[in-house]
Amino acid sequence: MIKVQEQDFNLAAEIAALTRGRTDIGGVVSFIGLVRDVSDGAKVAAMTLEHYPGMTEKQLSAIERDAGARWPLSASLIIHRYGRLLPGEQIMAVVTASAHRQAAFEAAEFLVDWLKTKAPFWKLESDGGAESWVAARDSDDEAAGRWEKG
Amino acid sequence: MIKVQEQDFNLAAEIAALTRGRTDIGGVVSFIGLVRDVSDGAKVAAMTLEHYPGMTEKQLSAIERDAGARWPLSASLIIHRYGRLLPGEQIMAVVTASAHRQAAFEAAEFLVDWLKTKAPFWKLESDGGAESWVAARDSDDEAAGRWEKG
Amino acid sequence: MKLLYFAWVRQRTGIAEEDATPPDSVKTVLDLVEWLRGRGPGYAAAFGDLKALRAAVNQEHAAFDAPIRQEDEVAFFPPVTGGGVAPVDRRPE
Amino acid sequence: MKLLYFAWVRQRTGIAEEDATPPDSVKTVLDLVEWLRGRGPGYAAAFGDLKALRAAVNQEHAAFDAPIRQEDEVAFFPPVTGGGVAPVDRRPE
Repeated sequence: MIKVQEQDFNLAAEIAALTRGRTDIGGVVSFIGLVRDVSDGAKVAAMTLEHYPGMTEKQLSAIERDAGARWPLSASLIIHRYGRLLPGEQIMAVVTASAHRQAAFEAAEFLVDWLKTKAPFWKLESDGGAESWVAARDSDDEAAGRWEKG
Repeated sequence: MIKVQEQDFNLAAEIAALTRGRTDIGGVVSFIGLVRDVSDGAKVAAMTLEHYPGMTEKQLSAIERDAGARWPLSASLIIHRYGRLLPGEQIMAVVTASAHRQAAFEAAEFLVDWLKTKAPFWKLESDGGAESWVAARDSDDEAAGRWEKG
Repeated sequence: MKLLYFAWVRQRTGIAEEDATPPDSVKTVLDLVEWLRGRGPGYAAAFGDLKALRAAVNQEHAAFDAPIRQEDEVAFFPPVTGGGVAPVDRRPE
Repeated sequence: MKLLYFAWVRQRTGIAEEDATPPDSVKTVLDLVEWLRGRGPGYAAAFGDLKALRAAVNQEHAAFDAPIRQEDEVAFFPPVTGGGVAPVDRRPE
């Protein structure tokens, strides 16, 4: 399931909805990305996430389908927020449920890595005065690259 | 932080308490273990988790300290329940928070692997009539073994 | 052709989206970039550095040699930075 | 010496814990196991198969050759099965 939204989310409620009535799920792995107050050494007072409506949903769905094809997942969820966010706030979450814990861990890490390099989101950071666009990191491309089939 | 308890827990509330007031945390990884209705092909109607009070807290604290020494964690939490549990219920959770997402993922997987081989818990499964103790799995020992220093 | 601009590409062109009718000689994303560069200083600044630019055709990531047609939706933006801020770090020893 | 039994070890001995005073010749966990075996059929069943048995001394996992003293807390139990039920599986290809 894919959710692209401006409002905050409650992880426990999302997991409960995802696993409700299911008794075949052994492990649920989640990742929450939070806004940090420092980015590459510079203070962050707030950030604004811009995205490409339409393409975002398409890309997140494709990434989720890909994870479901690679690992035996019982259920999965990607939530990504957009708009203005303050340090400490939740930006996004990935949830993967599986009968097998290692599959759930690997699929969650895969989804987080790919979100950072494929999902059409851009971060505008503000230090309280000046604003600047966050540049993509080579290390994120590398992290996503480790999942490419050789 | 370590919690050994009979009652259920709310993951979002636990994560919120762990990260409250913190703005240096980039990623929070969690794992929830749920009761499945099938174990090695046999139906599970309920399970009872027995533990060794005192040793449990000691072992969980030691494992958590070990994870904190290996990875740069901002915070961590292990919750483990005991008593009678039904399929679909939460058994335990591990939460790791870090400025770096890969550290959080690895530490969470490490903690789950070690909990299964070191924490003094024993599962008594009931199929509705007969009860049987769950045997340890070799694959769990192997999973924990991959974290041993060579 | 529907054109969309995001992040600093949008800030430099000064608009988020527009309908455009490039000449028939514009057959690829790169042709379109070169045509857009000639539309004024804001566009020249937005489309000056190909290495900093990414494109999507009909909401799929596309290379600069990807073919485009008049009915396509083409978007330009910087490399994406979604997925939470926690960076990847090196594995501990 | 405080002795604790868990899971099926407890079910076979019929008690969860007891205070015992083994003879001075009992110097290791294994000595204690052998002494306990002689205390009745329940104990013999509980302590019959060393491979299925694990021990802790003062709440730390201990090997069978670990030394023990009269003031120690010694526990016997099967291999642990905590941490949620999701098994490890092989990595996908």
